[in-house]
Amino acid sequence: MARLVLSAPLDVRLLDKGMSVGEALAAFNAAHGEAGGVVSFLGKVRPDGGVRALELTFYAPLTLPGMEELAQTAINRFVLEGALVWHRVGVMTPGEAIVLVATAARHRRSAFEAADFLMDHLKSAAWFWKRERRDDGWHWIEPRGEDHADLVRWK
Amino acid sequence: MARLVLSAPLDVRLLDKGMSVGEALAAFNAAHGEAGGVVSFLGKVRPDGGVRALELTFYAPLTLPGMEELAQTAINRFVLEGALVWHRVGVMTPGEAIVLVATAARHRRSAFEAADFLMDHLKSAAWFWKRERRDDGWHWIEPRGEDHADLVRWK
Amino acid sequence: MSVTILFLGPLRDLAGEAEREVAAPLDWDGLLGAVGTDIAAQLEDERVNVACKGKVLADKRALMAEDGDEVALLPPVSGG
Amino acid sequence: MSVTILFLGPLRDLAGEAEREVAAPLDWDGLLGAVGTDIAAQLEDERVNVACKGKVLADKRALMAEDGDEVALLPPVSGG
Repeated sequence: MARLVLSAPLDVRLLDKGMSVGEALAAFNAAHGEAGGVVSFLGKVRPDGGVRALELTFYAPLTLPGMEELAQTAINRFVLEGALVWHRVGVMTPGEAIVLVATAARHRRSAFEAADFLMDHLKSAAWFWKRERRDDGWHWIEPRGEDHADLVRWK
Repeated sequence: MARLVLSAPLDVRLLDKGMSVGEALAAFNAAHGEAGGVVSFLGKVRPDGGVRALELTFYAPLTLPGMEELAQTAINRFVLEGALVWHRVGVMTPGEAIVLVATAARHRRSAFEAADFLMDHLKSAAWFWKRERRDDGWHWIEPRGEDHADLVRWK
Repeated sequence: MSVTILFLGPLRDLAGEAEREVAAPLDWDGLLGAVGTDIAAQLEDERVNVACKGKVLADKRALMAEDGDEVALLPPVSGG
Repeated sequence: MSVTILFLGPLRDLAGEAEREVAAPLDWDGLLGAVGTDIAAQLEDERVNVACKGKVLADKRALMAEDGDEVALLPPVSGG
């Protein structure tokens, strides 16, 4: 297996197929050997509500640049040593990874807050459109009120 | 490499040598395929302040049972699908892992809060005693006021 | 002498196609006229953004697309 | 007919040893007398706990250790 090389301090990717989460986190950890704390969040497609598949569409000129700007904001705001922000696009099935975020900081509180901040923004302020396939076909997903409430915490 | 098998929903360990973090997180992720969100925290020995090594001592009849009770409390309080709580003891050098926590939940907020809760309690309410070796010898570490303030958040 | 209009997310279903070529230049009134009444109604929603040449417009009503430009219609995002 | 006293963390340095055998039975006054004045002073600190047979005593002053028991002196923890 070729060794995964991450760019530092920021590694931001849009992926059109599955990710190897353990390998990514091992590489991130190795890239930030001097950080006191490393936090990760992995979001996966949940099998409930009769969801058979999920599709994420994006707009190339905005989506990746927006993620890069978000990650840079997190690095500055939380004084991170590094951040990884990977997001799937395309069609995924239950159990598959949608998003992987990792943050490395001197102290654990900064790493926790930065990962939380990144996820809140990816969930409701990043350029993705989501639809789910259930037994009766595809349904577009509206942003949840809860997600907007999460976002307001960081203003 | 033998495949790492975790006990579910709780996997709590005291380790007297290094841990393979990527492998542990891949196994945890695989064990909780239906969880919507998985959060991890990895704490490592920082090389600053002239620290050459760190030693953690424990008291067998209390330390592991206390960690198991803490993890069970987190599972109940945050409605987790699973938790992993691994802690090193013995002598560690800068860059080595001290603690690895992972939480799996239906929603990301629960997983984040549970990992944060576990770390705050491991840092200041678990049966470990820590000393650091600097150029002038070993020094016992007193709990930091900041750690106690972190703990009060959960009362 | 054309502008490409891109329909993102649920607007794609409403448009029945992913993109449409229209005559350049294209301003706000031209856009409303080019996309049909259903999508024009959506565009009046403040939560629907418009990008031109890959940049989100601060004031979408000031749209002024020229030959070769791509205009993207961006409904509210629904997250990852 | 003995009780084992265990010194944890920094108390180990203060005691100069990891454990000490003393005569059973052992109550609170007996413990204070057995450990020397430096450690006895530490034991008066409310943040220092005492465990007997692997259980932390809710009231350490009610200690009553019998033959074969292990008494552990637990200074404030300093975390992982």
